[in-house]
Amino acid sequence: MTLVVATIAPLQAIAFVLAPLGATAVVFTRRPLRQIVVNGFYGLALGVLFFVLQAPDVALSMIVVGAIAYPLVVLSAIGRVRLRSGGKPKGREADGA
Amino acid sequence: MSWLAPLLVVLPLLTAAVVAGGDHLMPSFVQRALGLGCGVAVTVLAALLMWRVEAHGIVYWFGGWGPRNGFAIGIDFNIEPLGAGMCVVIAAVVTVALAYSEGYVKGAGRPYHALMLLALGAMCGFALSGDIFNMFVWLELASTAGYALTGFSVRQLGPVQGAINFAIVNALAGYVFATGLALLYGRTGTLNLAQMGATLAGRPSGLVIVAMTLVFTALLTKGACVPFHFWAADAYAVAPAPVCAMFGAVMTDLGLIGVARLYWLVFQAPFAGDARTVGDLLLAIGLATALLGGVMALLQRHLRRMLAYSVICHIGIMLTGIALLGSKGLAGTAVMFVSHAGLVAALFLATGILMAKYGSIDELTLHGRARSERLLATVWFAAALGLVGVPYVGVYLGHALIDDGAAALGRHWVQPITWLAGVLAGAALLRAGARIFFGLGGTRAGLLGPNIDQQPFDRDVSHPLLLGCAALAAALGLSISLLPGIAQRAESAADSFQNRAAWTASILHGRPQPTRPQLPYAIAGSSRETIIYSAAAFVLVLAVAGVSLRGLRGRAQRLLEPAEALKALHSGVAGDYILWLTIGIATYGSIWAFTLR
Amino acid sequence: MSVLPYVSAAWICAVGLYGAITSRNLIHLALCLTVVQSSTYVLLLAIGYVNRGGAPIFKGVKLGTRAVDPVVQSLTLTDIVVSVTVVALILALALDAHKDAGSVDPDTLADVKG
Amino acid sequence: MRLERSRVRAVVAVPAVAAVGALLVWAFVGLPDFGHYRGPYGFVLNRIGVPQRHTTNVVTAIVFDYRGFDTMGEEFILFGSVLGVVLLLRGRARDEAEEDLAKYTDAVSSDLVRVLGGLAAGVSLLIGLWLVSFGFVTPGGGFQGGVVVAGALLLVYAAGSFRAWRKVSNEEALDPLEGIGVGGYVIVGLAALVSGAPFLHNLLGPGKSGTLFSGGSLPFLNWVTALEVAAANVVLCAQFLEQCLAPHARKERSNS
Repeated sequence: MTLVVATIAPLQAIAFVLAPLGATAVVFTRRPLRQIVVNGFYGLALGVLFFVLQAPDVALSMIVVGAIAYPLVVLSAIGRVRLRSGGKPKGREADGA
Repeated sequence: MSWLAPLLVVLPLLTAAVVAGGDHLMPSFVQRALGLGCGVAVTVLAALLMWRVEAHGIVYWFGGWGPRNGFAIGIDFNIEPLGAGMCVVIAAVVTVALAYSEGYVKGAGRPYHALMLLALGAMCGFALSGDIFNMFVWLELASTAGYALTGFSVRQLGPVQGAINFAIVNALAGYVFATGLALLYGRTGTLNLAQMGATLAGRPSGLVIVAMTLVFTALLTKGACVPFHFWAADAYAVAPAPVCAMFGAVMTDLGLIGVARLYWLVFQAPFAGDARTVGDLLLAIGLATALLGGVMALLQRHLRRMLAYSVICHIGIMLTGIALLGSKGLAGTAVMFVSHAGLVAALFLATGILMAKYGSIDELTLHGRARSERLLATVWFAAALGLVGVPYVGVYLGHALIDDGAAALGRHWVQPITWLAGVLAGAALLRAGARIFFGLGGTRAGLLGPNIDQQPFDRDVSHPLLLGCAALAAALGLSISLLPGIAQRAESAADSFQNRAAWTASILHGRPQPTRPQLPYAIAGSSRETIIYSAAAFVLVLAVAGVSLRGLRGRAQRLLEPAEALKALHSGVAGDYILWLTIGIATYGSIWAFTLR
Repeated sequence: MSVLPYVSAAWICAVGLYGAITSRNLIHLALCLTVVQSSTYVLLLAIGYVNRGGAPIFKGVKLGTRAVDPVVQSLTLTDIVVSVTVVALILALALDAHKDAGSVDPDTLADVKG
Repeated sequence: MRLERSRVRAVVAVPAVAAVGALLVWAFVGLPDFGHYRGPYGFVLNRIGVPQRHTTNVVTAIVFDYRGFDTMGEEFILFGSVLGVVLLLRGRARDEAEEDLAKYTDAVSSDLVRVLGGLAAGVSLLIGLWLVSFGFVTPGGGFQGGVVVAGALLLVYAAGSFRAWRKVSNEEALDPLEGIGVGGYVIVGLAALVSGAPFLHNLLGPGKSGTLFSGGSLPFLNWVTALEVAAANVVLCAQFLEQCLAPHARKERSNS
């Protein structure tokens, strides 16, 4: 790989650093409820990244999916799991032990 | 007649849309009839298509977007006898499964039929497609339908767990495929397989090695090869019988045709000088898969898990046929695929009958309880012996062709291993049959572990229909080896399948495929080696079944420890399976990285 | 450095895989799978990017203007749909499992053994 | 024993994942440098897309025309997963949930919230429809617009009217809509086949570039996709929400 410095715009560089950081945060947030919030930010970071990569269509999809589809489905699932576990010790699994 | 090709995919998909969308508008029997009719129609259309391309293959461009100045801008189907033949088998198996469902899962309602049809269309699309991203789309559609079909009709934990492992591992395999595809696209700037091969010809690189590792790993995961096979037994153990029949008979084998098509259209080009290096790793994976499947089958008492491992065993043998990288081996795989599909479907359908009638599919629980089932016993033993490959029965012809391919390559040691693996799986099935239908052996067996039977579902079942479906599938599978002319046709089709130059010319430059001569309708003879191996396999399978029926005694009991360890590896934990997938990618990738450079 | 995009994609893939392997909660696992898949979006779009290229939308722009690769974008769109469907199905299965076993921990659920 | 196993897994995972990462990095070295992609597929389409198809958004031209067959498969993946979720979640607890939900009362009783929510729902519906209709001119299209339309319908729920939501997410209405969505795509393709052209051939002329009438069959495919995506998302969310709400409803009833 030839050394091509500064062919990558600063904005892109920031987005390319933010995305893996976001991914790491999503993975290591073990409590689903917090994870879905973090995942929302990760989706946003990806949306920005796709936008600076000149892919507005994809950015739009990513934001739409990350902001509407994932949170809704996951939140309902978490709600369901919590509710059924109630106050029993099993409840901690809903939050990710 | 090339317009037949899109219909194989589109017809089932449209029917699924109508069946599911019109749920509240039409009575249930109309929906079921539509599904069944669609299955029959696709079978007939696929057979017509296969007949049409017997003389020479054709290329179909969707949307009329043919290549411009030798560059592909659209999506194409490469239609040749092997892919079209696979579509015939897929459609036939799905049709039989749907007919069987009439007597088995009556109350399942519309999503069931619609999902079976989606799987049918997706599998046909995958078998014909000549575009890597299009293959990915069909693979994902087939899997999506599969996840739901596995998990449904489920009233207890086991099934859901099996479906979850199936979904997680296969979804990951899909992403692995997508990563490999992205690498190839970045390197070649095309998604068309033939174009990719043309661009990569003579230019191997680290990227191509890794991309090949990723796409093959993904396909071998869908095909349940070692060490990506773990999900298969969990999933098959829990799906309803007709769904299992579809999975075991055709869906698992999709991975194999994917490997074959990608190898001969794409990766043969950059690794032309190192073909054996690529092939040898696949050969090793194939043999390991076959042996592991055989051994694990012997260690099961749950009939569907046993059958799942028997499927894994034969997938390994078929991968071996492909890995020989010659037309004999590929032809053997194709012929074995056809007979295996019939036999395995019959066995899975038979377990459904046992489940419905006796409320269990556990070998020891059912001990001697099905003594009165003469017909079912006949189907069971015939299909099990067919899977071993007694001379001129069942998978015999496939074995014979693979033997020839191995001999032509000078690898005579491959033959006994493939036969032995088949013997182990067959012995397990014969042992189970002897216990269940004749009441032989004891009701306890230390080797097999505890009962993990599920609770039976209440269903009103129609036995003659179920038995008829199973018998039909078995008869088809048993008779393939005696079908006149099939060996010659499979070989000539395999020959043209592997002719990258001709395909590239006809895909990118519109040249017609070379016309193949008319072949005779004759029953192929087989080599002396094959006849000896086959006869020995027949004797050996009875011996192994007998020994395992009696149980191990004395010093032979030392064999139990490694068997237990092997079983413990199949833990049922999704994380373990993902880890195995990761280790597999790393191992195979590094082996190729060191040997192919 | 021009390697940053690819390193970024590799990292996302690796970290997602690690999370999926070590996950003790199916809901968490499903989101880890989407992280693994998001590495393919980043990879595809990074591959198709062209320096100083515009979006492949030619409204009010002269034809032949330098633009990034549109194919990777359409592939990514399909990929995103696939990932939504997989998450939905795995969560549905996880809910089923929870109904039966009161747990969404794959290690506790591992009841099917070979 | 169990705990130990998961710890072993976490330790073994590190080298395995690292090895896969190393393989990936090795592969990436063979890619063209970032920003120096050489094509040619995408660039060929960039050049011929607008003159041939008269859609100014080349991505949409690819999604619905050059690679329209892939998109058909993608629609069916979505369709299949919704069927699957319905099969899995509905099959089990249908009756129990039905009965409970029928008695579920609206949680939000403030009229202001309802009016605002309704307003927001209307605005997002318009945005969604706008995204769908201009998708082949500017960014957006059937998929993005469809999700936003579904989101708009979900706002009806968020605004507190569960009963109104139940009306919107009525499966007797949604199933046929979904069927028309995916089936319509196939039928547009079959129309070409019947007329003697290849499947999914763009039958209608390319139209005037940059307007709503550009792209021949593209608008049809775009709208059926939007229909399928919107209906699928509503069904999907409805299934999960009902899973979440049914026990709530039961609790509420036993409390009162």
